[in-house]
Amino acid sequence: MSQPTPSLAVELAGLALRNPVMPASGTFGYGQEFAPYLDLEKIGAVMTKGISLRPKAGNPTPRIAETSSGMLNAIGLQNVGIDAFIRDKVPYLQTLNTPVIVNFFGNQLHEYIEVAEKLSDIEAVDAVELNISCPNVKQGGIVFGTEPCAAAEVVSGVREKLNKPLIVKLTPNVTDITVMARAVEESGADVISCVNTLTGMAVDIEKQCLHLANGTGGLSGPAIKPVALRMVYQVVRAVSVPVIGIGGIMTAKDALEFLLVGATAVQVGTANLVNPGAMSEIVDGIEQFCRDKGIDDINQWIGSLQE
Amino acid sequence: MSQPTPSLAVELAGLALRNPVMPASGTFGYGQEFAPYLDLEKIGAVMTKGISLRPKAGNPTPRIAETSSGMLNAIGLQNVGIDAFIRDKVPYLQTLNTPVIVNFFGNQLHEYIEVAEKLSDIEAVDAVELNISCPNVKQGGIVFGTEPCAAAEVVSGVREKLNKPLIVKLTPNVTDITVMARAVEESGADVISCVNTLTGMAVDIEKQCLHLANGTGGLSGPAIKPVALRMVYQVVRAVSVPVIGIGGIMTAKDALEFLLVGATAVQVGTANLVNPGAMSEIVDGIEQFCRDKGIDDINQWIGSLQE
Amino acid sequence: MQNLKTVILHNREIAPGYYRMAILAPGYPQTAKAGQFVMLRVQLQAQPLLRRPFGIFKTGTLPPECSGMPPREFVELVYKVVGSGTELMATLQRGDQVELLGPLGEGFVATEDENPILVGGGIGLVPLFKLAEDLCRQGRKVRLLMGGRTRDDILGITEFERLGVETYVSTDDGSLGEEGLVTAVLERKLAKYPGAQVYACGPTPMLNAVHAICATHSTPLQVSLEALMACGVGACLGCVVPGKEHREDEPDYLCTCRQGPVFDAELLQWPESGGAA
Amino acid sequence: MQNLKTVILHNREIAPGYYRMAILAPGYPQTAKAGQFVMLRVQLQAQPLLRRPFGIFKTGTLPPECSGMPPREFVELVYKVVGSGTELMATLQRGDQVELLGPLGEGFVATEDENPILVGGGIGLVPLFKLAEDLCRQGRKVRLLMGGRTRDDILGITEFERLGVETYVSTDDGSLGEEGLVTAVLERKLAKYPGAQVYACGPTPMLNAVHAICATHSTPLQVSLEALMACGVGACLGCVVPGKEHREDEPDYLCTCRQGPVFDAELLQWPESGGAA
Ligand SMILES: Cc1cc2nc3c(=O)[nH]c(=O)nc-3n(C[C@H](O)[C@H](O)[C@H](O)COP(=O)(O)OP(=O)(O)OC[C@H]3O[C@@H](n4cnc5c(N)ncnc54)[C@H](O)[C@@H]3O)c2cc1C
Ligand SMILES: Cc1cc2nc3c(=O)[nH]c(=O)nc-3n(C[C@H](O)[C@H](O)[C@H](O)COP(=O)(O)OP(=O)(O)OC[C@H]3O[C@@H](n4cnc5c(N)ncnc54)[C@H](O)[C@@H]3O)c2cc1C
Ligand SMILES: Cc1cc2nc3c(=O)[nH]c(=O)nc-3n(C[C@H](O)[C@H](O)[C@H](O)COP(=O)(O)O)c2cc1C
Ligand SMILES: Cc1cc2nc3c(=O)[nH]c(=O)nc-3n(C[C@H](O)[C@H](O)[C@H](O)COP(=O)(O)O)c2cc1C
Ligand code: FES
Ligand code: FES
Repeated sequence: MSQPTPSLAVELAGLALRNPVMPASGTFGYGQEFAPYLDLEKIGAVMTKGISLRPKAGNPTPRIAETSSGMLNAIGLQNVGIDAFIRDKVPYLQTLNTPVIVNFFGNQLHEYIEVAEKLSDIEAVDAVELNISCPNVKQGGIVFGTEPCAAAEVVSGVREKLNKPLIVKLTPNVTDITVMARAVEESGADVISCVNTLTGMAVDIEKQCLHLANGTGGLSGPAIKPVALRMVYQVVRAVSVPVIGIGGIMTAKDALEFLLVGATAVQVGTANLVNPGAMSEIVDGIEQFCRDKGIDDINQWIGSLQE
Repeated sequence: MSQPTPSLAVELAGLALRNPVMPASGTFGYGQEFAPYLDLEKIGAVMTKGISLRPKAGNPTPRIAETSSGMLNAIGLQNVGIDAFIRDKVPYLQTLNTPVIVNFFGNQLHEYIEVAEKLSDIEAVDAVELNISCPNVKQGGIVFGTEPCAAAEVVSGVREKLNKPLIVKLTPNVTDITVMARAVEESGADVISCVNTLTGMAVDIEKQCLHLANGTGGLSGPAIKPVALRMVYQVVRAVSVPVIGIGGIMTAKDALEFLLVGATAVQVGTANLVNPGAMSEIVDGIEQFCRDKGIDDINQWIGSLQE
Repeated sequence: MQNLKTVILHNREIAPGYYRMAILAPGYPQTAKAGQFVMLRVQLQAQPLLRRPFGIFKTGTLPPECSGMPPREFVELVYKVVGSGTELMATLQRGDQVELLGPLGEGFVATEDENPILVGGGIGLVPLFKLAEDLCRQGRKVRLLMGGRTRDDILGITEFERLGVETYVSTDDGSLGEEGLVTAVLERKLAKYPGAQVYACGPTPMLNAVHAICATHSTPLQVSLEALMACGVGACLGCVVPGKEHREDEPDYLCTCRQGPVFDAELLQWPESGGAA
Repeated sequence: MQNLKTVILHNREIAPGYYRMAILAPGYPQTAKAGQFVMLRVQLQAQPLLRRPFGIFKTGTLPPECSGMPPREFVELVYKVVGSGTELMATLQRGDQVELLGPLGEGFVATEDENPILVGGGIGLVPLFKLAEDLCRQGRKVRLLMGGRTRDDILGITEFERLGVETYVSTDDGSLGEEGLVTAVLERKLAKYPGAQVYACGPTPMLNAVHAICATHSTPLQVSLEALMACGVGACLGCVVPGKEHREDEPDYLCTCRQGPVFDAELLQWPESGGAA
């Protein structure tokens, strides 16, 4: 009764992954932080914290609050900036035998483009993920990711300067995510990842104030899974590029749900914070599920939802 | 040390409520269902299931699914229709010494208006709540509540025919809820209630299908509280009409959070399904909190957030 | 019909994966009817959010724990572990707190028939016990057809027999009683007692088959249905089932939690007529 | 630094609202350093979602439970019930499962000073115990200034004294020791031992006051900070504190979980210089 090991390999716009499980940006540091808990060569890819042109201080503290089956974060995209990233973090990343994806963002179009240019030059970077859920400073703070034209402009600007697969990450805080998905696909996204966090708030009735110094924060974790799953389902059906599912994935079962509705890969965020070994358990769980169901290639499962 | 009973009375556009706690539509039947578990004269108002012009079958089953700290429902607005409502449900409602609010909806403008006219004639109805989170049949199924112009048209149409306070209930599935809030305020809403459910989905990896027969459903319960709280906070600051906070309120503490950010009243939804006595416990809890903090009028607490 | 914050009296595994739980429930012995159910809030925290519905297996009264205290009225449930809620239930112990809403819904209606036939599959045997008790007390000759996949699914056979019920067991794998479906036995019994009142509870395919047989024999049938429930009190409309006359434009949905869970089969749509019970 | 799925050895209330919990933790006696902490996953279900950070109180080894088994290494925590997570912890019993991540962070650095002064307020006494153990073992003369609102907040005084630590108690209400703030005692001690190494852990206002005194006396200070933490391993940046040189455009945030929780006071911004520790 010995069964062959099921193949979990998937492909994202030419990028071959040993399995569809990777971290979500901002919940995995720059990778090295997790090396004591997790074999970085067991996961499909490594994903970095979001990088910007200049170092960014982020928001004042408190930056996190727990909610029912979720958490709010208002880290504010604190990061070392692209130059320090190249100097201090890339040397470690290039030793890994796992694809490295760098998440990045800007507040203005030219910032996005400059970072993209710098990332193009780094061989150790296998793909990039563009976070368009940031306020557009030029357009008075509206979020790039909620405006199809602004999003398209950023995506095509970056696409032009970039020599690697481009993943564009969508925010769920929109009326119709398929509009955004089509806009970024048309302007050059090779892969779409969704979703980022839902904007939320927590208040403290004892201190009569908002929990987070920043006021609002991004909601992540199991609480958002139904919304994320719905959006991934919609986006998969709206575009023809591969989609990475994100939102509340804690277990192999959760990951299998996103794959079932058609995501080619998944990102694990909050779960890494709760359990640094989460992704390893998820990979094992997916493999076990495939064995139990007689699935010998995960691609048979992807998008196999009966409707 | 005997303290005077704190006053919990609030006012919503001329409608006096003995306290700020009322059910959310669709989780309280037509009121009578809860009479065995709850003194209907203990809560601020009674709110009915959404009524439409004609009887509505709703969606096929399964209609509900549990999620982490939440539930999805795809009841599909099943209801007896306005005529049966007037015939079968109003006689009971008019015996109550508690304000009655009727929630209603339509798929076309004229349906909304016809129901509003019929509701105007019923003395036992103290206010109405307009649910604009429904697909607009005429405009090819876009949701009234996500399009400021469509929403404004419905609201002003209804306002014209109505001789009672008009509450307009907003959907959270929009990019910027303040745009919708201003649109409905300008077109005649006396009160804004927010939020309705977030659109979500659940899948079953064993049966390889969607959990709900309808595919998508509305997410409610503690999971959505951070999003709801954020939107209520935003709407309170964007309009000058009173706001009713809704979303994930299970306990007095939750209700106090919404009041703190500026809601004049709250609606309790999913909690009623879990515990039919929930609203009674919430009223008691708010009263106890006021005693403990030396608040003698709940209006002192409303909107008293320190920023 | 009340919401009790109460405690567990005992909770133990009676067959692999099946548990029996007694909950302190003042008033239940007087009010609970055969076929009614309860909504159990398994723990007072957020997860799982919704209550779970369970048929009433038995009610009764225990002697007081200390002299001077009142006797303890209780309700008993029998449940199968299938998911997160029942898994959690299986970990509960004497003295643990739960919230109990009930008794809810409409139960079985004991008709005048002298030779009632009860048909139960797996966990569907649970609500038939109280019904058998009532019928036996009224001096009827009760036949119970018990079905299951394997012998582990045949619950409480001795208890039924102690009531004086004549039991007929069928299992899919033949590990207890006849090999095959409970419906084969039903055909034989109906041939012997034409027009007998049938009461059934079990998985949907079994109920469909039972209904088909009863319809052929023009014999009256009451069925107890399962549905996903959120509230249990008719408020959410999550648990509806299409009634006989149901059509899209003239909806005739019945609430399993309020108008059921036990229905006269005549009121429902059955597979042959286009819907599904 | 490991993630252990392990079990509780004991958990009991030691003062009103304060508990002491021992967890089976192979390796901790060898590796855990004074001032380090653990992230505890209180239950393996979804609520609460995040782990909770707790300072390491003690580590040790118990004799094997049955002969032939290895001895049992453990870590001990002392915690105060303040919210949902600690409430749940208080209900746990011997044998219950938890997940333990640690030992984490940078602990105290024992300096050469012969007359170290430890200052602890309330639950801030916890990480000082292991430090006192180390310092006593190295033959130092340790003075511990213990502060709290009331006598119930003065934890483990006999255990500290058994190590040979000289203790000085101050309570706000005078219910134990001196009435007043622990800082009054600190002033006196520093007058007597100028330049002594101070180690402090406690609420932020206390740390601010301790820092102000130490700065005036130009005496070295190590402080253990608290922060809201999500991951405990430097990944989320939720727990940062502004470093001495921190400015908006030239951020110098320090991670409490990785670069702390114990910091040399010199590395931090303190109220007088515009920030807050
Ligand atoms: C009126 C009524 C009486 C019932 N009586 C009994 C009884 O006496 N003993 C018993 O063991 N079970 C009974 N059930 C079924 C019981 O309610 C479910 O098994 C239970 O709710 C599952 O909870 P869970 O959290 O363990 O499973 P979940 O994790 O919620 O689900 C596991 C599986 O069980 C199914 N399920 C979940 N809830 C229900 C439900 N309400 N009805 C049917 N299937 C469901 C799901 O679709 C899923 O396939 C009854 C149901 C109803 C409606
Ligand atoms: C490095 C470190 C070591 C600690 N050591 C101990 C210890 O030895 N003993 C002990 O009792 N406590 C210790 N704490 C504090 C402990 O982590 C919190 O009391 C606990 O997380 C509260 O969890 P809760 O779910 O009960 O409270 P919650 O419901 O989460 O919150 C209740 C209150 O506690 C505050 N709080 C929550 N989390 C933290 C946190 N991480 N740090 C500070 N305040 C918090 C909240 O702001 C709120 O006011 C330590 C914290 C840190 C960062
Ligand atoms: C602490 C924290 C920091 C995050 N930082 C980033 C970031 O820098 N860039 C980004 O694109 N997303 C960021 N996210 C969003 C996650 O990548 C992910 O989209 C989101 O958390 C939903 O997934 P989850 O529910 O699995 O956590 C962050 C999330 C968390 C919790
Ligand atoms: C079962 C169910 C049915 C609902 N039906 C309606 C409805 O008919 N009309 C409406 O405006 N909202 C309806 N809602 C939305 C609720 O009124 C409320 O806005 C939402 O559930 C969020 O609140 P909660 O988290 O407290 O449940 C329904 C919600 C549930 C759970
Ligand atoms: S379960 Fe809510 S109506 Fe039946
Ligand atoms: S707690 Fe996550 S970085 Fe410190």
